Parts: sequence; structure tokens; C-alpha cells
Amino acid sequence: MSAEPTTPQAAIRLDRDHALHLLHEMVRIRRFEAKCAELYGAMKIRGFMHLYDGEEAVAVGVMQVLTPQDAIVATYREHGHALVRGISAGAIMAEMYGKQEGCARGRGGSMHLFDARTRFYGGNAIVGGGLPLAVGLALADHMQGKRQVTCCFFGDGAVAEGEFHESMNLAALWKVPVLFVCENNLYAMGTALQVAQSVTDLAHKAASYAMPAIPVDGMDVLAVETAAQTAAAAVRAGEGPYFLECRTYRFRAHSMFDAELYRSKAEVEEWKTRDPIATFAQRLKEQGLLNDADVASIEREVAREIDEAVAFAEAGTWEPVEDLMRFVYSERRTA
Amino acid sequence: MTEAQIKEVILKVLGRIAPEADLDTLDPDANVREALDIDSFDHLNLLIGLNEELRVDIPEADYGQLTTLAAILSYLSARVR
Amino acid sequence: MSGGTPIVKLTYREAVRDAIREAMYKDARVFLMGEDVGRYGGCFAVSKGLLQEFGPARIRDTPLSESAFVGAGIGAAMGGMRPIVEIMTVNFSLLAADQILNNAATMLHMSGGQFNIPLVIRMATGGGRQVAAQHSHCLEGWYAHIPGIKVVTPATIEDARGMLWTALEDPDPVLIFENNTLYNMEGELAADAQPVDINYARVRRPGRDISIITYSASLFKALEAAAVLAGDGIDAEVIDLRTLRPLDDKTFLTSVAKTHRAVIVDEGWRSGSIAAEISARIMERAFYELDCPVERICSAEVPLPYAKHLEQAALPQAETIVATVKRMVHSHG
Amino acid sequence: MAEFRMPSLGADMEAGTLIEWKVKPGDRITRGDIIAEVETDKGIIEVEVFEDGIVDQILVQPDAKVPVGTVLATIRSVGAAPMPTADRAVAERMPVGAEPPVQPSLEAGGPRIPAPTMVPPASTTERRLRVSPLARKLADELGIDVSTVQGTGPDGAIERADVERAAAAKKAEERPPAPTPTPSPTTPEVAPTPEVPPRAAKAAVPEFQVRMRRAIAAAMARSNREIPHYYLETRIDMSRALRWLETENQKRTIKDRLLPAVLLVKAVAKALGDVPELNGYWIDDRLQPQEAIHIGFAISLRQGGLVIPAIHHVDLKSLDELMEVLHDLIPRVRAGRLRSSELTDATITVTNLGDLGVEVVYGVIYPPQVALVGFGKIVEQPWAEHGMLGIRPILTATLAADHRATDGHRGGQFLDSLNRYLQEPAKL
Repeated sequence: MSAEPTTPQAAIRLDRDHALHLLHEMVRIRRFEAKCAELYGAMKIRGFMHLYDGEEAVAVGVMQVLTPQDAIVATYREHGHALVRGISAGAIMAEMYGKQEGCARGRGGSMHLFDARTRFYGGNAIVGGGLPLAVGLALADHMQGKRQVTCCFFGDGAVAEGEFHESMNLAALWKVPVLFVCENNLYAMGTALQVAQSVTDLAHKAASYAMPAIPVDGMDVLAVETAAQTAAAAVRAGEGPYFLECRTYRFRAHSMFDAELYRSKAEVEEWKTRDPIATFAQRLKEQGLLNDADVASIEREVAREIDEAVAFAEAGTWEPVEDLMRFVYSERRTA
Repeated sequence: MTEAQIKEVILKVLGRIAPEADLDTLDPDANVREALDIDSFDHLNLLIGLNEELRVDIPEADYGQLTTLAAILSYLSARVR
Repeated sequence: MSGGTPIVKLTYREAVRDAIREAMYKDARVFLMGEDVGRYGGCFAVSKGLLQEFGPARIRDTPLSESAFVGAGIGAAMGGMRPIVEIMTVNFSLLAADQILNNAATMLHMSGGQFNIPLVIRMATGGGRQVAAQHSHCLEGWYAHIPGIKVVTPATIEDARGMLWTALEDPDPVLIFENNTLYNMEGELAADAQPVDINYARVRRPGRDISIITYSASLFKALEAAAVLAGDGIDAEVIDLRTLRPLDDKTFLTSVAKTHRAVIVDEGWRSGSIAAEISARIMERAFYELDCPVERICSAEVPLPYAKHLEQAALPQAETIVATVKRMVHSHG
Repeated sequence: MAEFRMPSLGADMEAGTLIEWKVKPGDRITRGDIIAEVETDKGIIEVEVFEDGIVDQILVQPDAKVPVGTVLATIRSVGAAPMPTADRAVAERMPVGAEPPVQPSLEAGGPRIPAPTMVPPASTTERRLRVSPLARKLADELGIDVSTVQGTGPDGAIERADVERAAAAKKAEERPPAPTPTPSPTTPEVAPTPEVPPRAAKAAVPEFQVRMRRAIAAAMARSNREIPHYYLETRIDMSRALRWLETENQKRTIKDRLLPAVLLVKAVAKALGDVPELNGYWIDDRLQPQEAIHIGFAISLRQGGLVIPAIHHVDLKSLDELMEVLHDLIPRVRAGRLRSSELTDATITVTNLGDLGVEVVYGVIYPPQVALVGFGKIVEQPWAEHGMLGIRPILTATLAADHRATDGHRGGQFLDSLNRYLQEPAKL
């Protein structure tokens, strides 16, 4: 197993439409979250909020290879995943506002976005806690003979949890169709990987459970998409779980209330030179697939979508307090 | 039979059951059982007495209608030939 | 039992096994997973023979990974299956506490009603077998603290046989606690015994002088005590709670309104217990029916010791119940 | 003109200290630029701006701690003229967010709540009464002053039984003194007394009533003195019995209709067959069960007081025969024409106070009998059966029994039995 991230270039033939689509999706996430940060400061959004700036290539790259029947289990840093998966920006924004028009009726908030229509199973805010769920969802598909993939996103912090190791073992042992996507952004909140892990090559850990485990350049959307395509095909073919370690970096603080005492500005600046959006846009321009008018058009469209999302959330309504006790137990009485 | 005659029969039967009661002052809209302190047995005897005097059959289901003097009177007036 | 129905004699263990087997036949989505449920036949031999009958896809031995296989049960339930997850003992369930509390109990609510978890988790509970402080916990009451899950405690053969199917049909996670001292208990049951509700308490012995409120294995200690008390002219009513969440308080409040005295027998520890909850509800809602203070007979607040005499001294016993009730019903009755 | 405010960077952040400005008035800024540093409880955080424009005025200087929402600087759009300082109202420096900026902190000096004036403590020499909630409720209902009740519970606590004893004693005292008790006591008293005020202006209480009250007084005082009562009660679902009665009465003429009372009396007789210890006398320090079941049936008199004639051999009579007996007996009781055997033969007493709306009857035993069965009014109540809740006509039956003769267990069996018979009215 190589410790160096692979950047397979051959697999994807980049056409202009797909290239613009990937760029558009990454810009959507970046701008949407910038708006979230603003609205957080303005106290429209409360609670904990974690932003994905810098990591957009991972969600966008992986989501390209999933079908509507596949399932997604994500973490509390999941705005990007939810957006790309197809939950409307308005429903996500309304959720963060706590409005009942939100994708979890305002019961979840930023960390708990859910959507049955797109099989989006959260929004899981216990680090490592989503992995067993993904194994179970995949087990259900496996037992029912469905050729579906459960795609589970988690960070490098989860790798230190027992649930990570239990889930790797169980998934590999039972050969269930899970695509594990580790978003290694080098910090578990404020604890650097080398401070927390005896072995910092995370793909090695997964490989020890006898599953294919590949490190990927998580700042390169094409590299991610290519690797995900190979991985998803293997999973779908019934070969059991697959592990992608996407090496990436978050440009913003862990959460809104983070003074970033644990990393240097120089390090952040260094990584920013590898910004997945800027570098991808640059590459496309060099290849003649993108011009300034395309960029302006993308920005315009994204701005309109975000304005509409904010307006939708603003116009949303508060669930009546009389409904407080709903959804503790199911309202229909049979399973 | 006139209503006055029927009323007289009712008072006569009541008088047998509750001889100590002052029926002249009985409020026609007062609950008879409460006003005269008559129990379920007395009440049954009242109905038996009325049945015997007036030949009106009173099904048990109608007992609930016969609470006041006025109600008894109107019930019976509607049924006495 | 109605006349004509054949009666079978069986143990609590066999009743649970029959219930699992019936569920497996009735619903292809049902499967059992847990540690040693297959080849070993179950730590308490509950699932003995089921691997041969249903095969390894539906009787799944798991590694010792409570969090992973409980979480996988939650995921599988969301994915359309009806898993029965067996956790060897309640102590080990603490290794899966994250999945039970943070996921199973919360998912429906967090998702605004979109994802319910039709999952059944069975586990053995309770002391009395000299297995000391890490295998004797009685934490049903502690789980009953958590909204979003249901906690059922079958004591009788009928409930052991009949509660599982009802639990599987429930759209939400149900935890079934089987007291390990009950597995060998023998009893009679109609051969065609039907599923039973998991919502209501039952009066197991009507009485007039005092309400003994209990659940699970302590039920039999309470009934034994009631028989002794009857000899002394004290007529005790014994209530089997059956389900600790949602708690059927109507049944015990009605009983207390009749007897005017209540004692709660609970194998859990006293502080912050289900016994405390019951006592509080009686105080809140039947205060003016009480003719003496509510009392509680719980396990001593000590990690359960190994030595038999010490362990027995720590657990609620019939003699303690008799003595307590006599003290409470001292002057009349 | 846009405003740059102290942002809220966490739910628990109420205020921040401005540490440093990265910009000065006149600087061109773009959205996303870091323009200030703010110190919070978690450390120094760089604060970005969400506007494009030019810094117009700096309103908060470094080292100032301000609440979340406070305007820190104003930003004008490119091309707009700077705003003269004088125009700016001081009030604008205060947070003007759409939502309340922060919870006022306690240190900020909220209204001081004066210490409450203490109520002078009650005399500590007077010991607080220990009364069970049930006993206190019962005492209220029976008009008993709990401070006069002798408690027999732990540490002298007053319990239900203590209140009941006190209530019985009070009843006995309230009666006129009886210089010479009538040798043949007529009637036990049953709480509560149906004392009916005279309706017409009657000259004096008739002599027979005076005698009756004295007899009641003597019997009840003796009962209370000698008999250690215990009380049991049970709620009986009367739906089957009443349904049967209704069907039965539909077939009958008014004269032949049955009253619920005869079902009750008959069921008592049947239940006594199962628990014969309750049918008899306590004489010479021992229980003397009686073979014949003669039930004393309490009939209250409108003038006050009551008479309890015996219905002989209830167990051997049909419901129709019992109805006939009542038709014969009640007018004679009211007229004061009873046979002596009817006044002395009863082996147990039944009192049915349901006509008065009383729900539960705690009776006082008529010595030397050893038991009294009380029936209250049949009222509709919620009733759970087979896990279902329904509304049923419920009768509360009580047993007052002599603890020297029997104990609660036998008493319980009797009430159980009684209930069972009332569930099968056709067999009565």
C-alpha cells in the first residue's frame, strides 16, 4: 500500500460540462458556507457549526459516483455533502435557522441534516458513531440482495475511536457494501494527527482489516472522483468494503468558536495555495475548458441560489411548542 | 281524566309512601326523591301505586324522566286515557 | 387457559427461543445477531439449534464488538430489516451505550420523524449467580431513563414467549431485559400462545392491604412474600410492571388508591432508580390515598460481591419484603 | 452604510474584547478580509468582514470589551462620501440587532431582590401532628379534628383506622345520653346518619324515636368499645348485574320488578356460604358461626334513625321471594310494626346507602354480630380490563368485620366471592 496519495489521471475524460459541474458544486459549498458564517455571527444560526472550507473536493468528487439508491452517512461537518447529494439549499438553511421547513424540521440543526428522499442518514455528531450505522445499512442491502453502496464519510479523528476499528473489522468480515471515505484534514478538532496517532498513515490501518485502502489527494476533485469510481465499482460488484483516505485541509477554524491556537498561519497559508477550487479553476482555464464568463455565471447562479435559500429560511415558520413531544416515538404504531 | 285529577292521584300515592311529608309545599320542579327523601324502594312503590290507580305502564327505561312532580304529571297526562 | 387448548410445559429459555423461531418464520426480514448466538448456541443457550435451522445469514455470530453490531442493527433496521440483536449481558451493553443512547434513541427525533428504528435488543440482566461485580448489573431502570427507546422486562413464561413479536412489530427500538435467573424457570403455556402487549402492567395477585410493585425476577420474590403474608392475614396485591418505559402508572396508582400502601421491589440500586420514579409518581398523583410512607426494597448500593452470602444479602429477598410489609401494615388489616 | 458588529462566535459568547484593528478608516476592504482580532474566553479569534467597501469609522477602540452585536465600525460603499462624525447618534453605538443581543449578566447589576420577610416561626414547643395523607383527607370528610385523634401508627402517626375510630366515637357521643339502655337493642348506626330535619312544625320528637336513638346509642357505644373493627373494600363492576336486571325487568310488570338491592342481599348470602365465619356472633370470647343466614337489612327512617329488620334465610329465598319480603317489610318498618324475631335474629347486617349518593360506607358492627357489609351508590367510573379502559357502573362494597373473629384474609375472600356472584346475576 503506497503512503503517497495517488492522482490517477487516465480514468476520467474531462469534458467541459462535467468540469463546469464539478466547479459549480464546489463553489456552491464554499459560498453557501460563507453565508452560514455570516448568519452565525448575526445569530440567525446557533449551536455548533462546522465549516468545510478547503475540503469541498472530497464531497463533490465522491458524490459523482453514487446513485440515488445509494445511502450516505455523514458527520457533523456535512453541509457540503447534503448540498451535493441534492437536499435543497433552502431546506438546509431553514434547518440551521431551526425552522420547521428545515430538512429535519428544525430538530437537528447544522450537525444533524437528514433526508429520507435522498437516503441521507445524517448528520452524525458523535465522532465514529456513524460507522456502525453504515455497516448496518450495507448489511441490510446485502441481505436483501440489493446492489447498493452505503457511503460513509468521517474524519481522521474517528480513526482513533474503537467504533472505527470495530466497524472496519465487521464490514470486512461480512463483506458488506460500504465505501468508507476518511476526510483526513490532519486535525481532530485541535489535535494534530501526529499528536493522536502512532501510525499516521491511515490507509494502513484500514488495509490491516483486509480491505482495499487507497490514499487520495483530497484537494484534487478529479483524483477523488477517479478513486471513488474504482472503489464504488468494486463495492457494487460485491467485493466488500473499500477505504479511501482523502488527504485534505480545512481552511477555517474547527468551529465558529475556535481561536486556532494549535496550528500556524504559515501552515494554513501553505495549504491555501492548494485550494481545490482555485487550482481546479486554474487547471480548467489552462486546458481551455473555462473562461471568465463561465466563472461569473457560476457565481451569479450560486448567489441567486443562496439568496433564495436565505429567503426561504427567513420566511420559514417555527414549529409550535405544542409539538415538542413529537418524534420521540413513531406516530404510526407498526414498524 | 283531567290533569287536576291525575295530580290528585299522584299526591295521594305520595302521601301513602311519605305520610309525614307536607305535600302542599312540594315544589313541582323539585326532584321528588330528594325533596321527600324517598329511597329506591319507595320510588318503586310510587310507580306501583300510580300503575294501579291509573293503569299506565311505565317501562323501567322511562324511570329517568319521572324526577319531578311536574314531569310525572306531564308523563302521565300524555298516557292516561 | 381455555379448555381444549393443549398446554405445553417449557422453560423461560425455551419460551424465548420459540419466540425467536416463530418470528424468523413469520417475517423474512427478521434475523438474530450477537456474540456466540450461532455455533455456541447462545451464552445462555437461548438460540441453541437456531443456526442449524436458519443458517448463518440469519443467525449471525458477531465479533466482540458491541458498539459495531448494535450500531449495525440500527443501520439494518433503517435499511429495511428487523434485527434482533442479542447482547450477552447488560454490562456489555455499556460498550454499545453510544449506539443505544446517541443513535437508536435519538434518530427519529433528530431526523424530524424521518428515520425510525424498528430494532429489538435482547440482553440478560441481574444478579444472583455469583458472577460478581462485572456481570451482575441490573440496569433496566437506568435505561428506562432514556426517551426514544422502550424498556420491557418479561418475568413470566407467557411474556417471555409473547413480548418479542410485539417488540418486533413496534416501529421504535425496544430493549428486552431477560433476568438470567429466570432462564431455567419452568412453567405452562398454551401451545398456541399469542403475542402479548408491551404497554401495560398486570396485577399478578389481587389484594387489599398493600401494593407490592415490582418487575422481572423480583416478581416471584414478591409473590412468595405475599403468600407468607396471607398466612398472617395481610392481603398483598402484587403488580408486575412488565414495561419500564413507557411506564404504566395507571395500574399501580389505581392499586394504591385501593390499598393505600405501596412498597416497590426493584433489583436495581436505590438511588435514582425506577423505584424512585414510581415512588415519586405515587407521591405526585396518589398522595391523598397514602396511609403510610411509600417504601422501597432495592439492591444494596454496592458492586455485587462474589461470595454467595454477601451477594444474597445485597439483593432484595422475600423475607425482607415480608418484614417490610408487616411493619407497614402494623395496626390493622 | 453598513455596520460591522461584534460577532457571536458561539452560543456561550456574550461579549468580546477588541484587541486589534487590521484596518483603519479609509481602507478598502473586501468580503472575507480579516479586519479585526477579538479576544474571547477561548482565545483570540480573527474576525472577517462580510461586506465589500471602505472603512468609514472605527467606533470601538482596542482593549474595549463590548457585548455581542455592538457596532465596531461602519463601512461605506465604494464611491459614497464619508459620513460626518457629528451626525452619528451616540445611541447607535449600542447593539441594535433584530434579536436581543445578550442575556444581561448577573454582574451587570440586575434589580436587587430584597430578602423576604420571614414569617415568625410557629411555636416549636407544639409538636407537629403526624397524619397520613389519607387520614387527613378522611378526617376532613368526616368532620374530625385530627388534633383530637389518638394515633397508633409509627411514632404516634395518625392513620386511616385512627380517624375511623374517632369518627365512630364522635357519633356515639353526639347522641343523647341513655340513662337506661333498652334491653332489646334495635339498630346499629351506620355513618353517615341520615338526619332529616323536621319538615312541618312538629310538636315534639315522638317517644318511639327517643327510645330508638337510645338503643342505637347503646349498641354503637358497645360496638365501638368492644369490637376491634377492620375494614376492607372492593370495587365491583355492576355492568353484568344491571344489564341482566334491565332485561329481566323488561319482561315484568311494574309490580314484579326487581331492585338492585335484592341482588346485593342475595349475593351476600351466597358469599357467606363460602366464608361462614362472618355469619355469626362473638359471644363468650369466641366466634359462634350461625348456620342460618338472616340478613339484617338497614332501612333508614325519614324522621331520622334507622331500623334493621332481619330477612330470614336469605340463602334459601329466590329473588322474587326476597322482593316480596321487602314489599312486606318496609311499610311495616315505617309504620313501626315489626315482629320481635325480625329485630333480634339477624346474623349479619347489610346497609345500602346508595340512594343517598354516598359512594363508600364504613359501617359499625351491631354486636354481637361480627360483620357488616356496606354498599354505596353505583356510579359510572373508568375501569380497566384486559388492557382496555372503559366506563362501567361501579359499586363499592365494604366489609366491616370484627378482628377478634376473623382476619383480613378471610374478609378479602368474602368480598372476592361477593364480586364473583354479582358477575353471574342469573344464578342468584
